[in-house]
Amino acid sequence: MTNVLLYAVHLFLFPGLLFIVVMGLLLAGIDRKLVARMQNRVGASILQPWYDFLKCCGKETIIPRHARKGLFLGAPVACFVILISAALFIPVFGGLSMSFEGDVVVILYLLTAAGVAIIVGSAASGSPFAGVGLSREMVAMISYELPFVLVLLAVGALCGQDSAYGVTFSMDEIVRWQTENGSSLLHPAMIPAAIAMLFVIPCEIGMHPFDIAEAETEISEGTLTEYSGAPLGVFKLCHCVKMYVMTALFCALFLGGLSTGILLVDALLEVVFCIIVTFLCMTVPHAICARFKVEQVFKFYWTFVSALALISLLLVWIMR
Amino acid sequence: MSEFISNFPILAIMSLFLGAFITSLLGRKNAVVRNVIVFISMALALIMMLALIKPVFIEGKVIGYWLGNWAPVADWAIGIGLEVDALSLFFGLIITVAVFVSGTYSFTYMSHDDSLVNYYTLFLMLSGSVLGLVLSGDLFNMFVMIEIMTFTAVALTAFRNTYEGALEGALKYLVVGALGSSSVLIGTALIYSQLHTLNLAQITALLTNDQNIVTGIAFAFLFIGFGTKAFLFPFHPLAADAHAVAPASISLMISGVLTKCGVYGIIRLVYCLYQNIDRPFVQYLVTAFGAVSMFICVTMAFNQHNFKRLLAFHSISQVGYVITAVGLGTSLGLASGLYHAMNHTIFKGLLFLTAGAVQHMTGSLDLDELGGLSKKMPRTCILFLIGAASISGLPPFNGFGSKWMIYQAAFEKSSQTGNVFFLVVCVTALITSVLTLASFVKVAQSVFFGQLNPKFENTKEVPLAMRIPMWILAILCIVTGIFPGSVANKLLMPAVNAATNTRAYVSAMMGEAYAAAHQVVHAGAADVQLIGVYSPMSWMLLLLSITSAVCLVAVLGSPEKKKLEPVVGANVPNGPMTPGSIPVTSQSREADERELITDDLDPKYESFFSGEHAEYSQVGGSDLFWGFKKNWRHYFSFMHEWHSGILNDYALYGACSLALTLLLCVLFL
Amino acid sequence: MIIMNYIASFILVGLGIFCIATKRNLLKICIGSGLIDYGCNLLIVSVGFHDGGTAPIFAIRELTRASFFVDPVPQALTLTSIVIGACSTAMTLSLIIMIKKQYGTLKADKIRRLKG
Amino acid sequence: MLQNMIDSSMKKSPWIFHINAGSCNGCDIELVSVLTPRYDAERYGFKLCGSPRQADIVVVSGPVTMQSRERLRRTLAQVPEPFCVVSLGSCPRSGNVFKGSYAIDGPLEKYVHVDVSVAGCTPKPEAIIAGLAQAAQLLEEKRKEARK
Repeated sequence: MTNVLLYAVHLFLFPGLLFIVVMGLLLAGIDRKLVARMQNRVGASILQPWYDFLKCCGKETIIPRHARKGLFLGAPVACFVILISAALFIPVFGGLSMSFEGDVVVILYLLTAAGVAIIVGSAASGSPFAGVGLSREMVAMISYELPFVLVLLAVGALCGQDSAYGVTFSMDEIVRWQTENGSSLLHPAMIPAAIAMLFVIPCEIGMHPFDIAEAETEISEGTLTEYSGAPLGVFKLCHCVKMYVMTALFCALFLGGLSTGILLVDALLEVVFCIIVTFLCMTVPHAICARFKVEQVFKFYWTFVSALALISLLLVWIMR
Repeated sequence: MSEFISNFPILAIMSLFLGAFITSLLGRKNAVVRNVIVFISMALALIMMLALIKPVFIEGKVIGYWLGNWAPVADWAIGIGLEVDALSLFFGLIITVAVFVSGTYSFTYMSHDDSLVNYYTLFLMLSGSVLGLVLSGDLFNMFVMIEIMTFTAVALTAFRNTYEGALEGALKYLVVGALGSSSVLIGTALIYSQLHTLNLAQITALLTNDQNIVTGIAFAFLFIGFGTKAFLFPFHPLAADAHAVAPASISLMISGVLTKCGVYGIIRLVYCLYQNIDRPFVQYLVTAFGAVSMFICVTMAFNQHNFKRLLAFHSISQVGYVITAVGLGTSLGLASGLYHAMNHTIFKGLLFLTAGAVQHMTGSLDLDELGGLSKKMPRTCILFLIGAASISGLPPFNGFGSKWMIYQAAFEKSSQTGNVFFLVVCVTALITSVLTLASFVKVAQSVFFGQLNPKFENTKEVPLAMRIPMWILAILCIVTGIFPGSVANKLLMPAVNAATNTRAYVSAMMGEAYAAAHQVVHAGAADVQLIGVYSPMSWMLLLLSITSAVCLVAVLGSPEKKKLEPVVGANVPNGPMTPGSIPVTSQSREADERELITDDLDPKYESFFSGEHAEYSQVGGSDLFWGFKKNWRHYFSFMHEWHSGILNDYALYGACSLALTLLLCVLFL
Repeated sequence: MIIMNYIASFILVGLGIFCIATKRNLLKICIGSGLIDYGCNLLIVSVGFHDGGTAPIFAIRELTRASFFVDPVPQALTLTSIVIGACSTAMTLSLIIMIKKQYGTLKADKIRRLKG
Repeated sequence: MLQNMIDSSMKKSPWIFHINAGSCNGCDIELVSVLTPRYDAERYGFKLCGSPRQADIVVVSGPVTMQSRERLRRTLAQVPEPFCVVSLGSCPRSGNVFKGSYAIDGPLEKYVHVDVSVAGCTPKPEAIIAGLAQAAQLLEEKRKEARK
C-alpha cells in the first residue's frame, strides 16, 4: 500500500503533475520577463502565464459551426496528457522516474504525438487559417525531428559504450553512466550535440524566432485561431509545460552527472539549470532575431543544425 | 487427429480454389448463393490456418505433406511437397485474415458493379494462389503460384475497365510482372541444373556446401523475381499505378498480401535456401534495396494528388522497412521485420478500406477536391485516424512497436559491427517515419477536416456491412499495439526460430539422417532481448494523468454552462452587446439591402475569416507543406520526370536493376 | 554441343528484354515478353540433357537397368511453363485490344495518364 | 475562491484585438507604439492577439465606413463573452472630419455599446494606456455580473 501512495505522490506532486505545471509556468514567466529586460522595458510579472491561463479558463468557449466537436475539445486535453506522461519519463537528476529500457524513443514519439494532437485540434476547427497553421507546424516538426534524433543517437551511443548492445535507449542508463564518468557535456565530442540540442528546443516548443505555426501577424494565431476559453488556456499551458519538458530533457541528457543525491538540492539544481538553459536557447534568440520564413526554418535545421549533430555522432563513433 | 492435421495445408488451398470453381458454376443464378459460397470457402481456409497454430507455433512441429503421396525415394525428392513451418504459417495467417476481411468488405463495396461472379472467382483464385505460394515446399510450385497470382491480380486491377487508367495500370503491371516471374523461372532452372531437385528442403541441404557461380547467378535472378512481386525499388511505379485504379478491396489484397509473398520469398531465399544472410555482401544488398525503396516511395507519396496512389506509395515504403529489417541479419532484425509485415497488412488494409469508403460515398479520390468529410462520415474519419496514427507510429498503436524495434535493430547492428552503413539506414528510417506522418497529416486535413466541398453536401455514412471489416482491422491495430510483448513471444519468436533453424526444416521433409549427412546448420533459438514496451506501471501513470487533466479542465470551466450553437436562424440575444439588436436608422436600412446580407445564421459560430463572409476556402491537398516542397523542388521535379508512366521506362529500370544485381552477385557471392 | 542451347536461350531472353525496353508499339512489347518466355523454356529443356540419352518413353517391360534416359523432369516443367507463356501472351493481347479501343493508339509513350 | 481568482486575473491579462474600421492609420500606429519599450503596456499584461476568439478588449479605430460595417459587425459577433470595446481616437466617436460623408455610417455607438472611448486625433500613448487600463477594470465587473 505504501508504495502505491508513494507512487501517487510521485505522480501528482514532486516530479509529477504539480511540479511540471508550476515549473512550466515559472519558466514561461521568467522567459517573458528576461526578453522584456533585454529590450530595456519593464515587462509583465513572472506570474503572467498563470494569469493568462486563469483568464482563458474564465472566458466562454465558442465551438465554430465547421468544427468537429469531439476532436476540437479533446485535442488540448490529449496534448496536455501526452506532455505530462512524456515529462514523467524524464529522470529529475538521477532518480525518481518511471524509466525502463526503451524510453528515450518513447519520449521522442510522445513529443511527436503532442505535435500531432495540436495538428488534429487545429484541423478539427475547420478554419482555413488553422489549415495553413497546421501545415507550417508539420514543416517545423519535420525540420527539427532530424537533428533531435541525431542528438538522441549520439547521447545513446556515448552512454552505451560499455553496454552489451553498444547503444542504450534508456534514460536511467544514460544518467547512471554520466554519474560515473562525468556528465556528457564535459566530453569534447558532445559539444556540437549540445549546441544542436539548444537550437532544436525553441523550434520544438514554437518559441518566437521559429513560431511559424502561431505567427500572429501572418496567419492570425495559425493553429489556435478558433480556440477560445478553457481549451485555449490548456493549449497555452501545454506550451509552457513543453518548455519545461525540453529543458529537463536537456539537463538529463547533458548535465546528468551533477546530481548530489539529496532530493531537495537536486530539485533546486534542476530549477536553476532549467532557467539557465531557457535563457540560453529561448530568450536570447527571441530578443535578437525576427521570425524565420517557413523554408528558412527547414533549410536551417536540415543543413546547419543536423551537421552539428552528425559531427558529434561521428566523433563519438571514432572515439569509441 | 494428429496425422489428419498434416492434410490441413492442402485442404486450405483446395477450399479456396474449389470455392472459385463452384462460384463460377453456381454463382450466376443469384447473389446470395454466391456470397454464401465465397464466405464459406474463406472461412474454411481461415479456420484451418487457425487450427494449425497449436501444432506449429506451440509445439514447434514442421508439417510436411507430399502431393499424391510421392514420398522421397532413396533420399531424392520426386513429388511436390507442401511444407508448413512457423515462418510460412505466420504469413499464412496474415494472408487468410486479410482475405477474409477483404472478402466481407467487397460484398457491399462491389454491389454497384456488374458481372460479380467473375470478380469473386478471380478473388478466390488470387487468395488460393497466394496461400499456395506461402505454404508450398517446392520451388517450381512457387513459380506456378506466382504466375496465377499475377494473372488474377492483373485481371482484378482492370476489373472496372471503364475507370480512367485502369487498363493502362493493369498492362504495366502484367508486362513488368511477367518480366519478374520469368526471372524466377530462370533462377529455378539454374538451380535445377546444379542440384537436380526442386524441393526446397533438399535444395537447402545440398546448397550448404557446394555453392558455385551458377547458384550465385540463380540467387540474383530469384532475388529480383521476388523483388518484383514485393514491388521493391525499381518496380514501385507498377504498384502505384495498379493500386490507384483497382477497387479498394483489391488494393488491400495487392498491398497487404501480394507484397508479403514477395517478402516471404526473399526471407525464404536468404535465410533458408542459401543461408547466406550472415555474409556482409548479402546484408548490404538486401538492406540497400529496402532503404532506397523506403525513402524514394515516401518522398514520392508526399505530393500525390490521388488518395489511393498516395497509399500505394506508402505501402511500398513500409515494405521497404520490412526488407531493411530483414536484411540486417540479426534475429532482432528479422523479428522486427516480421512484426512490421503483420502490422503493415493490418493498418494498410484499414487505410485502403477507408479510401474505398470515401470513394464509394463521394465518387472522387482527388485530395484537392475533397474536404470536411468528418462531419458527414464521422465513423470513417475515426477509423482513418486509427489507421493513420498506427502507420505513423504513434505510441498506443501497433506501428510504434514495430518501427521502434527496427530502429533499435538497425542501430544495434551498426554499433556492434562498427559500420556506418547501417547507421545511415537507421537515420533514413527515422526520416521516413516523420515524412509518413507528414503525408498522413496532409491526407487527414485535405479529406476529412477543413471545410466541406459544396459538391459533397449530401454524402451519408458508409453502410454498416462495410464498417464491420474496418472495425475488425481497427481493433487488431489497437490490440497488437498495446501488447507488443505478448505478440512477440507467441507469434514472432517461433517464426524467427523457424527461419534460422533449417535443420528442422530439412528433416521434416527428407528425414533426420539426410539432414545430418549434409551438416545442415542448426542455429540455436534466438535469445532476442525484447524490451517490454508497456509495463503495467506506465499504464497506471497514463490513466492517472488523464483523469487529473480532465478534472483540471472541468473545474476551471467558465461559470455559466458552455452554450452550444443556438437553434439555427434564431438570433438569440446573449447580453446587451449583440450587434443583432442595434437600432437601425433609415440611412443604414437601404445600405443593408445593398449589402444583401445573405447569411441568416448567427455569425458568432462562423469560423473567423477576418470579417469576410466565410465562403468555401479549403486549405488542403497540394497547397500544404509549402516550405518543405520549396526546398526539395529540384528533387521532386526530377522524381516527377523519372516516373514517366511509359511502360518501356519501367521495363528498362527493371532490366537495369536485374543486370546490376547479376553483376554484383557474380563478383561478390 | 549443349552449350549452343544455353547461348541461344540467353540471347533470346536478352532480345526479349531489349525489345520490351525500347519498342514503343504495344504489340512489339507483347512479342518481346513472348520471346522471354520462349528463352526460358529453351533453357529449362536443355538443362535436362544427358549426352547419348534417349527420350524417356518406355513401356512397362522395357524399363531395364541399362536404358539411359534424358532427365524427364525439366520436360514436365517446360510443359507448364509453355502453357503459362501462352496465358500471359493471351492476357497481354486482350488488354492491348481494350486499350486500343479506349486510348485509340498503340504507342506506349501516348498511354501515360498514370504518372508522377 | 477559484472564481474570485479568475475574476481578478481577468484584469491582469487583458488581450487586445485591433479592428481598423477605415482609420487613417494614425491611431493604429499609436496603439502599437503603446507596446514599445518606451511606453511598455505589457507590464499591465496587455498583449496583441491575432484572432477575435482570443480577444478581451476590442480596440476599434476609424469612422465606421460602409465597406467595413459588415465586417465589423461579424468580427464583433465572434468575440467570446465577457469583452470590452474601446473606441480609439475621435473618428469612431463622431466621425471627426469625415462626418456627413456618404461613405460613413454613423458613430461606432450604433453597432456596439462602447465601454471606453479614448478621444483625440491620434490620442497620446499615455491616454491610450489609461483607456485600456479602465477597460481592463471593466472586464472584472462584467464577469462578476455575468456570474450572478
